[in-house]
Amino acid sequence: MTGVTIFVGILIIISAIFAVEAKKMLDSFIALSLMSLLTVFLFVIMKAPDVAITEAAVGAGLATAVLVLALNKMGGDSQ
Amino acid sequence: MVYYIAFILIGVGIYGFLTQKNLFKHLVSLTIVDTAVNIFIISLGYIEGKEAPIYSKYTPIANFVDPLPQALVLTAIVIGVGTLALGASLLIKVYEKYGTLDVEQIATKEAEE
Amino acid sequence: MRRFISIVIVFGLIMFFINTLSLLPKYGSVNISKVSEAYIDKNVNGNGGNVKYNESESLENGAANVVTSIVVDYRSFDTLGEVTVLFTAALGVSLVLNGIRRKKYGRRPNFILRVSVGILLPLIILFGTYIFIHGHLTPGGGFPGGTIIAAGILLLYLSNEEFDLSKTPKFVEGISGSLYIVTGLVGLAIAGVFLINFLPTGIVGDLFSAGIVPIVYILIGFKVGAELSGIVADLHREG
Amino acid sequence: MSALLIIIPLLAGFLFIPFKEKAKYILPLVVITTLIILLLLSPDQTNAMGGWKAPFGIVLVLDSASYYSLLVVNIVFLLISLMPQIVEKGYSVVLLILLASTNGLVLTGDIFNSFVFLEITAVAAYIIAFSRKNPYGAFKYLILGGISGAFYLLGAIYAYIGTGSLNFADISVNIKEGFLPIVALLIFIGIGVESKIFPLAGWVPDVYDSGSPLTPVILGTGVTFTIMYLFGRIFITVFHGYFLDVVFIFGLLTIVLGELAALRQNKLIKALAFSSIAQAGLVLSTISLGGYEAIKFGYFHLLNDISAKLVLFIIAATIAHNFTENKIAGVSFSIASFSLIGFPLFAGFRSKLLILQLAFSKDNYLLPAVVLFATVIEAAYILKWNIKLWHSTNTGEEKQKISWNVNLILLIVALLIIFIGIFPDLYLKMAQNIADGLTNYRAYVTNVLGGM
Repeated sequence: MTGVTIFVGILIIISAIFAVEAKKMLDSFIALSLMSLLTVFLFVIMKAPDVAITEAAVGAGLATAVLVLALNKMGGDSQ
Repeated sequence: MVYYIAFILIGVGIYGFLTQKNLFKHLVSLTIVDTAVNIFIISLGYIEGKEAPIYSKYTPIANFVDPLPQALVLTAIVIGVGTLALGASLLIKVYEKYGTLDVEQIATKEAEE
Repeated sequence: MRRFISIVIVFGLIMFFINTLSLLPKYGSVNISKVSEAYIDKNVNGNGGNVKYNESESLENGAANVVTSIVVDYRSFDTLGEVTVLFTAALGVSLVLNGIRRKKYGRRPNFILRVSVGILLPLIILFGTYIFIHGHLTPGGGFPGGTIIAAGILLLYLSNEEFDLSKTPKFVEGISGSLYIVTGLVGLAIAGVFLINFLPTGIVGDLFSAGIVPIVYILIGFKVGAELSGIVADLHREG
Repeated sequence: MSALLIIIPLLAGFLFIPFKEKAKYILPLVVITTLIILLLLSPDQTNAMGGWKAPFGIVLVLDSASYYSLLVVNIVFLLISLMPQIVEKGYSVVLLILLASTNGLVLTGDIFNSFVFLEITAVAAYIIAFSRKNPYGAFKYLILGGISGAFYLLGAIYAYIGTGSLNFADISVNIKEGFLPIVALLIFIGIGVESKIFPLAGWVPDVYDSGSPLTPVILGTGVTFTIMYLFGRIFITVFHGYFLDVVFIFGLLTIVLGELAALRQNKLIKALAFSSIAQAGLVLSTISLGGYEAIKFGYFHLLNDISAKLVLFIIAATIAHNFTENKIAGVSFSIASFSLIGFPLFAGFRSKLLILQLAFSKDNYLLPAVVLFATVIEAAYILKWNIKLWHSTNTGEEKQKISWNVNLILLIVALLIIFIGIFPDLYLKMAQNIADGLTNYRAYVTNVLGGM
């Protein structure tokens, strides 16, 4: 299990770095969503199903939706 | 192990906050820091070989990881999304007022006023 | 230059945290704290211990999901605060975005989206409801359940440009939030303690068990669903 | 029963959310109700929420410190609720929530619960910071507050690992060796943003200059007091004065930099915002001198500061054009500003004098030097602003009138400042009670955990 944990962890860090450094906002949000999804996986490995399901619904789903809606209101990725 | 992941993620979040000029990225960094803290807290409750803290057919008697950190993280996640939504709506207003989300451009516009 | 200084700061921060590792227990071999021990054995008031699924009866807390029993019973006051954070945030979103008019989309929503939402929406709502009704037995509960319902509402917004909830979320969240507090106040009236679990707790694992826990979690589900739907609705106006 | 102080405003907030415009009528009633309940309660009681006893559940602790802090905070809210003109449309519900959360923050005896209330306070504060179209300041505040909140949470979780519980009393007794410095540092960063300490106070001037008088008034008085109470509760009652040396240094830096920045401002409200930072630094560094007297005088000065700031911020945000047309407000402003400098006969003089005497008696010359330096700078810009405002001939285009009830309240507070300057006993008694409650570790622990 440790191998999987490390692999997921590295993926999380990579997607976080991508979310921070991405040039386009939408890419950044997608990377953030990906990070959340991978975190869900990590939570499942660590035997926290309650947290995992909440993170999946809230962190990966709704948070991204909120960000994208806000971005849409500013006229997309133009800036 | 997971500790290191959480610490590096906190670092990535703070780094993004310090270097990025787009305000949206600040919000993204904040979310990353929140997630990192959540991972850290959950990892502090994990015990190898034990099960998820739910009494069920498969675990009829207690053989559980620490449930309290999980309860705390549940709270923290919801607080995080509340802050995120409020931040996003503030950003819409920032964009409406200044026409940009770049920190430096906003600073020059502020100075002009 | 800025980048370099930031890297130095971040590096220092990470080093600080890594230094604290010597104090922390090794990953995977944490000791369960005395508080969690009591929560798991449902033994805070000293008459629990050795809980067994489908057998133990009338414990101080009857929720099979220990995390739920902490969130909605042992540390219910935190959850009230947490719901309030979300409530305040939703209120803030509506205050901040106040005055933005709703604009119509330039083009009509996709046909596939419209049709599939009609099929999916009842399922999504049903799933969300299932999750928060079974919060005390299975993983999940009011927060994810409410969020799933809010996601359904978001789909409705995306598929139907005429759709508007207007003030419904505000009423639902106001009423469910008040009922949460009223549940607590009933405990205050009966036993003199706010938020006390005053109903019989039943057998661990039954649907009708755990006293006020499922009731409160359903209220939280409605409240969270309404709050997040409110946030989505406010953010979606104008489009 | 102390839970009612949190529940009633919260319930009112929930009920009035669909009609948030109407909530302004209920706000004064709710605040008066909480004040009456508070006066009916007797100090020295703990309430276990849900009936779960101390280290397991959440307890609300009402001792002399929290009792008098609640009194101060609720009176501040009462004064603000009696001035509905300064509350923006629809913001009364936010104030109700803020009242609930500040009361909760003062009452709670649990570190994670205090994090939750801190977040409610913070979210309400972000909204208030936005008040009149000030999104950028509010956003900056939100990001800083969010990150510091994460640090607070980390501190709480380290305390949990080091103690096995989240209860303040339990942490103060049972924390394992080595955890204290980490927890203290993380918590200090965690409340650094709200308590306006030096490297984390950058948001203050942007936020206070929101254009609405509500923002600086509520954040600079009620919320500041609550956070300072929380600081005392954690660093004095829980950590027994550990880490205060570091806070002292940061406090001094905050004073110096805050005053220097205030001098350079050409906008009154920004100058006052920096002055507010500096005063927070002074309070923190006084408390950090250590010992009962220091804590007492620190809170005494805090009380003086928030009384003065209440008057100054309202006037600065509404009629800061000239005083010749608003003589009563002008007089109140001058009184409050003289108190801020520490002019003899005004309240601020009393507290600064006591602080200086105390520092000398402890052979600490650093604090007096900094305080005197700060006072000179403060006098310079306060006098400059007084002269400017009394002699300004520029009537300006926007003539804002100040209504009679605001004027009356400002005058009452100003008279109170003079009264305290002559008979300081009223405030000193309060500060003494707060210091009593904070320093009486043993009573706190037995109160919460029962006989140990």
